Amino acid sequence: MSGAATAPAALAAEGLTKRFGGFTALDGVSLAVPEGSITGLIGPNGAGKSTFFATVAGFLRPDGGRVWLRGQEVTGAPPWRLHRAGLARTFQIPRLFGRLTVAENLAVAAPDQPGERLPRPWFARRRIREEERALRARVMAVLERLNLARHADAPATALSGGQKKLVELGRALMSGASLILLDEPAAGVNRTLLREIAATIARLNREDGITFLVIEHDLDLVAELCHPVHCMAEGRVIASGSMAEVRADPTVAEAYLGMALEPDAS
Amino acid sequence: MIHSTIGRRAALALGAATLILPRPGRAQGEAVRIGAILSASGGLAAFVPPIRAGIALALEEINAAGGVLNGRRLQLVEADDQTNPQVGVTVATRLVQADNVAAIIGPMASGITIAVANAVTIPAGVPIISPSATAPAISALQDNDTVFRTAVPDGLQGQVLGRVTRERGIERVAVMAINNDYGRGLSAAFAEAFRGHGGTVTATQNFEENRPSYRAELQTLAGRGSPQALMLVGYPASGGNTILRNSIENGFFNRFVLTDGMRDQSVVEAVGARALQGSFGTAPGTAAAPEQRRKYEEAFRRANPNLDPGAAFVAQAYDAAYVIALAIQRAGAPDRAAIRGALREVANAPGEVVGPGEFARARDLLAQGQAVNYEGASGPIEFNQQGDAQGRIEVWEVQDGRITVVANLAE
Amino acid sequence: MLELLNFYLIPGLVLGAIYALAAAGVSLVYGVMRFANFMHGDMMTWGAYAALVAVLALGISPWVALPFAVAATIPVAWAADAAFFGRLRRAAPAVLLISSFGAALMIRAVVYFVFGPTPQNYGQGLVPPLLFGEVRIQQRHLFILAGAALAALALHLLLARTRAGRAMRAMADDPDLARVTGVPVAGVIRLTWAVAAALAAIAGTFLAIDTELTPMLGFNVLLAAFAAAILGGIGRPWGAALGGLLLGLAEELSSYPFLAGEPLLQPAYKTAVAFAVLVLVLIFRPQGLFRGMG
Amino acid sequence: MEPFALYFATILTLAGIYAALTLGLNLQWGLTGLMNFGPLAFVAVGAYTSAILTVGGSAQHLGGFGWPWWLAWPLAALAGALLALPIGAISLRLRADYLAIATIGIAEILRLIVRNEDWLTGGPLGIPGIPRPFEGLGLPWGQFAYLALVAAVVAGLYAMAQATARSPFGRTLRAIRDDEEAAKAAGKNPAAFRLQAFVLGAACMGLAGAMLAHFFKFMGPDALDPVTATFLVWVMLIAGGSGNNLGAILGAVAVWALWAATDWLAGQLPGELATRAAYVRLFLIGLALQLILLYRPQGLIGERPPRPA
Repeated sequence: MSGAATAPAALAAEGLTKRFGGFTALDGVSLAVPEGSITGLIGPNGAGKSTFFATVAGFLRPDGGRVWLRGQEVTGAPPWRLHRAGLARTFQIPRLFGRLTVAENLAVAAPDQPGERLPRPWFARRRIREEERALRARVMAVLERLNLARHADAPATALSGGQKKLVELGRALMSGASLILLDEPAAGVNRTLLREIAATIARLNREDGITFLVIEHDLDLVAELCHPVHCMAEGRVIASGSMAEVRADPTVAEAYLGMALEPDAS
Repeated sequence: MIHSTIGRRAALALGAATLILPRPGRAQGEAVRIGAILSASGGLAAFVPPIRAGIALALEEINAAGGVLNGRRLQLVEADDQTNPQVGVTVATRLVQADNVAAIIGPMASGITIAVANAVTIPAGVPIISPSATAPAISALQDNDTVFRTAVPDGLQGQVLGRVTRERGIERVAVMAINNDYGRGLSAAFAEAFRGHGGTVTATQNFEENRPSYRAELQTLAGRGSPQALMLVGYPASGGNTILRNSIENGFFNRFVLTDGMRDQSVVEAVGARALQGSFGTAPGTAAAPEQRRKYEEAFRRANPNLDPGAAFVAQAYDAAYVIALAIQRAGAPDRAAIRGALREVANAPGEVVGPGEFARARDLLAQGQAVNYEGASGPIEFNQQGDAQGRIEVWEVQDGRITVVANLAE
Repeated sequence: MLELLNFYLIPGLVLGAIYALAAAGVSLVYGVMRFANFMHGDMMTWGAYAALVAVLALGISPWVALPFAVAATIPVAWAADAAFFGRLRRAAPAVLLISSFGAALMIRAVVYFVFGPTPQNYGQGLVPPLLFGEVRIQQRHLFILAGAALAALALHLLLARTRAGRAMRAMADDPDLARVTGVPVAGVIRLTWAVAAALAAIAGTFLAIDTELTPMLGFNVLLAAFAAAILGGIGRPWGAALGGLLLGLAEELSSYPFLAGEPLLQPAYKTAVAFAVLVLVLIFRPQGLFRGMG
Repeated sequence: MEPFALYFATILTLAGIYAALTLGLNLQWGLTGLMNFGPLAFVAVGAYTSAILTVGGSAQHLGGFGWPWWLAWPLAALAGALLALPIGAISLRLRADYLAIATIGIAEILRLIVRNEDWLTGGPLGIPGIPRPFEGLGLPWGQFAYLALVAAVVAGLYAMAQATARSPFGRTLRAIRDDEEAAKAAGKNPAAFRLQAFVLGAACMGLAGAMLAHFFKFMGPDALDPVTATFLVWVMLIAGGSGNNLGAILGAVAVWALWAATDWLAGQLPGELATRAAYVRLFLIGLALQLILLYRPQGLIGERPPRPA
């Protein structure tokens, strides 16, 4: 995959295949996420986008194909290994830790916490308290950026749907990930918050150099944020390129046919 | 007195409050408390109703005769050990430390007796008399002379059963024993005696309680060494009846050598008189002189028309209550150490023989400074050095649908 | 070989048939209501004692008393659901499991209180086995096998052929979907309890006919029933029944002297067979052996 | 006065031993969501380990090492942990209720082993003569000293459990309990964390088993009763408030006091009624559990609402 001159892609998949019983959810998917990009992943419902996320991020074991993270092969690695290697993801429907506060939700995602290793919590309590203070500062900084600081000590269940999306993003940021997979960041989010989320993604990409792979149905948002864009249907990548190119592709239109051409009219 | 008792109960329920309440004074004439630890629930529960009735009968007779020590009544404080040694220790602690009993009847099971003795009653110096703990291991307890039993140890029963079985012309038996201290101990004693008299144990199986079927075990036993009879150690409730039914229905065995655990009329009713015709067994206990036994049985039937005075360990429990009462009388106070010291004096020869229902006479004899020798419903009750009753073993048969005692043997 | 048939296979089948009935009930409740019902064993006990009351009061045989057992057990299940499980429907399965354990203790306490701890029986006495050549089988064992087969057939017809049965299966497949597609949830749950209670009462009475009545009768076989239900893939009554048969056979055969006259496993460890099978299945095939067959 | 003080010492000692059990179960269930329905197994392993290491020689079972209790108890905890390791490694991926059934199965198998392997455990006869620490002090003080020892152990376990629950480790456990997939997305390996919590809880139970055996001075298969060694522990934790270590201790003390009080009240009833009382008590315990689940599912003290680290 890695050419001699160009830097390796942040994420690359080749021939990725995943079957559930008799159903083939991913049918040899090959695509690359260039380093530093915000890459879009579109396609009708059931195209296999979320399965692709889950398989790439180690939540599902692929039945075939390979995955590289910055030129390193990581096929079949468990999620926590990929997390340490700088890959984080969010879920289509936000999954928060319901009985933890917003701040704790973020704190959990910090990698390599010495206080997570027994028996240190019993003996090195002062050290851990200091580490926790530092962690709290980092958590608050991330919450500030996401405009959630005032909710830091609220239970996670008290937030709105859009805010939960932001907490998931915050969790990904806490991991220090340089590549974040976002699963429908705009779904079910109101107009104002949507602008805010889009702006945040763009800023994180610009200022912090974080690479994004974004599944999104809001094609206007994709057009605004993402380059390149891949379109999947029935477990395959059917088109790649700029949003304009992908939109112009007749196979894409065909794939979306019968799907009432996506709710980009909202 | 009632007030003081209620005060104590409330205090106990309130927890630590008791620590600051003054202990009520012991008025003259206050009841003397006797503890009983019975397995009212759990594996041995089926034995308990007649045993409790036996103890109650003894205490009623004694109280009706004017009680002990110048008119003090005996009051029974009962506890349920749930056939679990831990619970046994807990309730024994309660009896000894909260209810302040003078002596304890029970526990029933050997394992629980050992646990209770070691953890509670030996350190506290409380005398306990078990009517039914038959494991030989109890004799070996370092008990500071606090542990007694009116039950006859399994060693003796096993010896007698081994000899009797051989005398009845049986040369080869298969052994099936319940997998607990009782089953293991008694079957081992039997096997030793049986072999000693020239018999052969063809095979031995320990069985688990409450299985739906024992056919596989029985088939294994029946198939090896062509045994003439099945020696079964168990309880009716915990698989004994099922084993008999399985054996008879499938023709594995038609003759059974049984022990005290199965000496229960309910066995005959469950399995049928005809099928058990010719089967026999042993049991400790009714080695009593006939007139003592008769007095006890009549009194028991009057008080409990629906219960069997001959059921396992009932007479032993009755006798335990009697010797405790006599020892209290002899000791002159419900003092634990003094009771311990007096137990042998009232139970063993020499002395004027007294029996069931004769508490008033015994008390008068003691008042006159005479020695008494209690000969009870279960036997002469002579405690040896280890506190074991030197009992006799009865041999019983099923005759015309009734359990009938055919012989009374010593050693 | 005849020994194997007479004393291992036939008892194994009978035990397996009883396990199968018990496991089918456990599995059904699990499928529809999604929790491990620890009350099931004590419902078996309850049914067996209800049959005893009918036997003693009316002087009938325990086979004839089966309808009484069923009729007496269904209200208990309904009452427990109305008082406890129904109010915990949204709680975690663990909470329901604990609640069902509490209900089990309550039923057992009532049985102990009323009937005492002493074992009882239906007073059938001893019946010599029927002989078919060298094959010997107890009449009651034939009845139990036939009765279990009939009960299984009735369960199959109910689930496969009736609207109510299809609604139960729909609930088992996807409770949320069933709810939104207008399955009468409350009615299905009541029916499920009724069927489970009937299966429990029949299994309990059969077990008591083959052995004796004790207040621990049902609880003693509950874990085996769970093992069978999981073996068959929990939530699928047919798999559970098959699992029960297999488990009964495995338990009895485990002590067959396959190896030079020595039992394969000491009979003392026979009860462990069910648990060991259970643990192994949970570890290696938690979806059950018969996926896709149910 | 003295007998009552002694009786309370006994009740408190047992409550303390149960508190060690509920603390262990709280680590597994309250903090991690692991439904261990076989505390019995770990109690048994701890009890027998300590018993075998401390008793004198006997032909009936393994023994004769004559170790002091303070050497044997840590090994009892270790034995509980070692038993938990394979069980946890293979069965922690199961759903909560499957794990419950699997752990019951394992506990039952262990009970059969204890009953049948005489060379190791003495079989049905059990192991008598287990020394109780401080017994040499005589009756009132020896028993108070043992109570103090148990209380010290429970205090230590409580401090450990609190430190665990409040640390980042505990936070991650709670996160895994709330949503396993999300925990994976946050970079955690749920199986590794669960296994540690399971093993830690099992070690507490092993230690509780040792304290129990030395208190009763006896260990036998009949003492391993699922109702008292497993079910009662669950009732205590749920009544006290799972997820809260203080609640776990409070539940143990309150339920045990109630248990002892009902036993004592039953003993005051005349003859036949006393037997029945045992069943009434069984009924009431079942009912009390239902009422707690229905009306106070969080227990006496529930899990604290989240608070800043």
